[in-house]
Amino acid sequence: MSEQKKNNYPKPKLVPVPSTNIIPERDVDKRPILECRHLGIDFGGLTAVDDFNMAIGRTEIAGLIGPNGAGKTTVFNLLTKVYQPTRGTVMIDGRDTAGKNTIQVSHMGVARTFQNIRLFGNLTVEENVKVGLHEHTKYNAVSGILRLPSYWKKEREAHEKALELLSIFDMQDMADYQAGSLPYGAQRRLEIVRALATKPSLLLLDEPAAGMNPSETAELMNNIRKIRDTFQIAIMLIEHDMNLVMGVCEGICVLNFGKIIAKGTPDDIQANPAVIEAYLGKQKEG
Amino acid sequence: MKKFLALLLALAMTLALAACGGNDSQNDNSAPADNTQSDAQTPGDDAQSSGEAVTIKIGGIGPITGDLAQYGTATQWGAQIAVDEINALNGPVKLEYNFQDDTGVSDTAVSAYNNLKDWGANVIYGCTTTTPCVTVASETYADRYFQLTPSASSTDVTDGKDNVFQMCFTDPGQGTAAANYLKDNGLGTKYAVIYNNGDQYSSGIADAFIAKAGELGLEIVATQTYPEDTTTDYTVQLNACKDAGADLVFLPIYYTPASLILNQAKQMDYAPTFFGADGMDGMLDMEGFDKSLAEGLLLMTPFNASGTDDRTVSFVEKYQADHGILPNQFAADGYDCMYAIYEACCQIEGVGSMSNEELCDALIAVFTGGSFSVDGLTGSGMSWLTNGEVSKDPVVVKVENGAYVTQ
Amino acid sequence: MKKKVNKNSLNGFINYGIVVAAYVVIRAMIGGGMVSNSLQSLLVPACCYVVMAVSLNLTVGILGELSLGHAGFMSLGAFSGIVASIMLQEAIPFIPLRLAASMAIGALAGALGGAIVGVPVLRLQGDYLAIVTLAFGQIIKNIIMVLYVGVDETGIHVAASSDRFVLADDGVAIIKGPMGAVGVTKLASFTAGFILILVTLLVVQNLVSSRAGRAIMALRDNRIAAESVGINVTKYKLMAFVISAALAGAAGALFGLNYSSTVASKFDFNTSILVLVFVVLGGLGSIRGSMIAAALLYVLPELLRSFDIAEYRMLIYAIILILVMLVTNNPTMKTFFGSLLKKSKKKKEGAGA
Amino acid sequence: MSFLNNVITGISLGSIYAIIALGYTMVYGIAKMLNFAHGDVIMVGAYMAFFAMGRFELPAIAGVLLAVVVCTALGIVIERLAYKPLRQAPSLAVLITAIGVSYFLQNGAQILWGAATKTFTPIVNGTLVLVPEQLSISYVAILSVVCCIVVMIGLTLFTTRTKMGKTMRACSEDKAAAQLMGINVDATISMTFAIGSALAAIAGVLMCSAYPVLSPTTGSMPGIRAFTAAVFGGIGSIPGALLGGILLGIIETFGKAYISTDLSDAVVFAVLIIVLLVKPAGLMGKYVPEKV
Repeated sequence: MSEQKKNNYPKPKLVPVPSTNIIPERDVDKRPILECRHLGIDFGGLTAVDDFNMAIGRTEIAGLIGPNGAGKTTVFNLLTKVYQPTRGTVMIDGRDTAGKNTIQVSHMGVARTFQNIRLFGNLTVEENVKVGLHEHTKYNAVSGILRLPSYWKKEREAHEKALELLSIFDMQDMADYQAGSLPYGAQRRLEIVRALATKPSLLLLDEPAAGMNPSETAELMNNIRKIRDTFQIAIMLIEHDMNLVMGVCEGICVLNFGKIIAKGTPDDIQANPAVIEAYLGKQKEG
Repeated sequence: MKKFLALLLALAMTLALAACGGNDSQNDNSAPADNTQSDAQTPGDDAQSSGEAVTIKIGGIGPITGDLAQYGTATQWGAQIAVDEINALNGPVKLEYNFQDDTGVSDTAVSAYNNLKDWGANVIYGCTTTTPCVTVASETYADRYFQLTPSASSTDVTDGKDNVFQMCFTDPGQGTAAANYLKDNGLGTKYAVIYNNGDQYSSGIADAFIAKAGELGLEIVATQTYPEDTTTDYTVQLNACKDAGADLVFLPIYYTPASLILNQAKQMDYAPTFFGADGMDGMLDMEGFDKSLAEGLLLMTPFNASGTDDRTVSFVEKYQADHGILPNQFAADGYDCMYAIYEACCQIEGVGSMSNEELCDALIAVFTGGSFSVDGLTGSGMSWLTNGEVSKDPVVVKVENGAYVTQ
Repeated sequence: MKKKVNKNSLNGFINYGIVVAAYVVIRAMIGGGMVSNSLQSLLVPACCYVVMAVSLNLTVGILGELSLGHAGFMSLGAFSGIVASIMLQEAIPFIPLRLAASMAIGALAGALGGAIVGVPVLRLQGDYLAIVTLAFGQIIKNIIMVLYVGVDETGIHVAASSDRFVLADDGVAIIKGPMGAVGVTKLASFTAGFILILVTLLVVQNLVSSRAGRAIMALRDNRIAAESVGINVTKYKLMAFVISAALAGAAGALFGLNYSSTVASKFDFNTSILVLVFVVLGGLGSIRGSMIAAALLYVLPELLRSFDIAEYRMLIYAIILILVMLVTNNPTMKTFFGSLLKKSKKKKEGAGA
Repeated sequence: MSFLNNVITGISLGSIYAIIALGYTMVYGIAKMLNFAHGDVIMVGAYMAFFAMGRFELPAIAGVLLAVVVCTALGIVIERLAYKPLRQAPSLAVLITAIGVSYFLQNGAQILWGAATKTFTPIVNGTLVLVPEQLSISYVAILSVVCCIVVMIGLTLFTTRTKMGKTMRACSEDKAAAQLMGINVDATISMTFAIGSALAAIAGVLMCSAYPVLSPTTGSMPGIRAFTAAVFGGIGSIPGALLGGILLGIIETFGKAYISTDLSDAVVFAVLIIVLLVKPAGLMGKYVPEKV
């Protein structure tokens, strides 16, 4: 597989890479789950993201931070192919995603949550999770309509799996509630469960702690770690809550005006003058 | 959601109850809404016992709302005048008249028909338009009701149904008559046809005309169609006729689209002779119509509202007094229908004690008996063939100085 | 704040129960001679419209795409069903079976139409999609209007104009262009309508509570999120469209076989709108609502006949339509009528006690 | 020559579609609702002009004025009674209400004014002969094309230059934000309906001058065609409505002339579908992807 892939690469031309990619030591023997090279997108004349390079290890929790409008969500949209990149490549588990769409990328193992929550509001909590399980509880529509044995078997599996996943956030009791009527925090958690149901190898969380109080945030931090440990997956998150980012992330990438201005461990980032300037500068403007 | 359904249910139930009540009051001499006995119902049995006039219930069907409402209301109102006149005669038979809306659509027409059955109708008058009439005719055939339509002219209406009769010419009959008339009178050299191919009436006449013209050796240089009567632009069709050099354009269509065609022909300086069928009647009475557009127009119509005979004059006066507009051929056909039914019923012995089925057979026997003929507004000495077709002389009129002149 | 939804299959069983109960009651009433002719003649078309409404609800309520051409599928079903019923006259002499086969062929024709219109659906959204469905309905109507279909010993003949339409002497013309289908043997019955409703309920309800149905509803609620969890938008949109169209086709076949003649212009924009009105009044996504609204509203104009208001009939219908929309959708009026309803309920309870 | 004739016919027909579509697109663009009753407001406008000019023999300008005044009032009343209470309701509820209003106007008109078709007196008569016997163009067609262009320019200037127009655009972009900026959204939408209905009156007079028949259902089919034209051009786009209308007229005419008069409807709608497949937001509409 990997050999075949190698043959497809054009003859290497060596170019300078502006930043070094860092991943946790424990993952270094394995192929990174995500690798972005020179990723960039223009909207009309405006360059929203440019020369974005990043690698994430297979079990890493990575953070993407930056002032408002820095292009963080755009990066997520590029990774999940909501937008097709203008330049650069995104490799998921060593496989190029060029020409793929959101659905295919999802099948490759990328799942995400959204900054402005996007649940299936009219469905129940359990159904939301079951939609996430779509690719993993397969039976065809005819057996669904005719209620053939495969329907009952797979539906039971899906039901059990959904409750199991919901129990991560202790939400199994809410299974029959309408998703749109849940309180805000529960909706955010449900979105994470739904994403996990797709059995991702990379989970992208867009401001998971937005609107949560400190105790909820602390719980979320534990849960993020728990998810990584249980499922052995990589997590990348966008967050404004610095306590959460510094507390949970192993590698952090700082974005400003669509470009990476710093990369490193939480300690590196906190000491980085460029980062401080970007944040303070923003505060001045605001 | 639940509240809405509750409301709707309540509304429907109120209406249903009220509906039953309405039926009762209209229909006090028969069991309310009792379908099982409707066949055994006899016309005016209460009258029978007291030795007075027999009442025949006539159930009319036609579009009185929607696109075709103008035709339906004409047949409704025309018949109403006749009913009033007949009842004022104090003859042996009186008519009770109920007209139901079919919006020009088959399934609604069937509902209307069944509603009339519930009302206790003895004879069905209608439908105004062909499409619903074909459907209703097969219902009346199965149920054995006598049906007389004022204006549904397709042969499909009467085809294979001995109980259905027409007051108007059949479509093929008109098409053939038109071709014959043109040939006999040497009108035109190159012919064109513009017709509505989405309409049974129009394409029925056009097909027969084209076939007959072929037989007679009339040269048809252009055949143009349009899909529905709501079409507003006919310039392309007219251009095609003009480019083909047609000097006589046959328009087997209703008067509303025809008025547009005349208008647009004038705008493009195209002035052939226009020749229309009976659906064209009514054009001159359209409010605001510029009669000069129709100057020289020939059309086949059985009815001339500017006729001077007493009956026509009195009919036109009454119609205008009631509705403010001149009656057209549809209204006149409706009027004649009532008289045809009345006169046929008068000839039947013991009409008051007959079931609908017996009445139907008796009426068929009278209509096809050979000696029965009716004088009406749309013809004198009208009689019927066994296939339900009317036999009366086609009259061709020409518009001169804004009025019909019989040719 | 939190709303618990009772999404178990009980809901679906209640719907079956309503249909069966309605059927039994109406049958009993007919047996007892309590149903007028006009109401009886409405039973089959009402069944057809119930199926139309439930199937349109699959597109509009469950998939969440506005369709203004649902009557087009009904038309396809009606005419192919009629043709099939005549072609199968000798092969299947048993009438119920022939009717079922004709309806199945109507459903197939509808499904085919659904697939054809479904392809543009994949690229378009909202009102642009609505106009494509409208356009499709018009195209179907226009094409059937000029179509001539007949059978003779050499097989089936199809032509686009009367002069090219030649049949052998023993041939039967089935569809004659603008005249539509004339001389159709009426095969439809109330029982067939009842069974079709049950089948429709089975298909739609089971679909909704299965994997595919969840995917369809997920698309409606949030397309982007559905894509992000790997739901194949194309496949499920198409699936919903095709199933909806197939059911409409079956309903069309039943409708066509209920009258001795049928014309293409019957299945026009107004019919599509009529069905849409049923769906919206019954509540988007509510299958029971669609059923009840379709049955009641189809009968309503006919009930209005009984009053001596012939020319006001459609005007009253329009006013009822507007008022119902206002009452069910305007917050102030909703609470007002809600309280009225409650009051009357209390009164009734009081009276009962 | 027949080609040129067809072009002229197409443009004349298209200009009528266009002027109706302009009103349609105006209301859609701002109120974001498909006003299916628009065609019936046109019908009412035409009846008003008919009564003024035909029955009371007032000059054409008085007829047009009466039509505009009555339709504007009617538009405001309809909006106030039927649409305003549904401002927060789902768009389909409003759509059904609009259909109810459409039925109401049609049947109301029939009861008030009768079902019989009336012949409209055109506000201008005659044709301009370009090539004698072969090529001519009616003054009504010229007038409606001119009206379309004037209305289009007027509406464009109104929405871009005036304060009222800018508030309308603000409401169309984001009602909630406009409200926060102190714009009276309700009043703005009412105003939009008033303008849309006034345009409908003008469209009614022009349409019935070009095709002088008038019945209670006169407005419904052109209403659907105009809706098609508006979508064709990109709904909400003012120049798009003009372009869409004219193109629709030309396609319809060419379809009739060169393909088949039988299938003209099918041709028009097939072209529409193809255009939408290539340009999913219509010819001049902007495709706005949903923000993630």
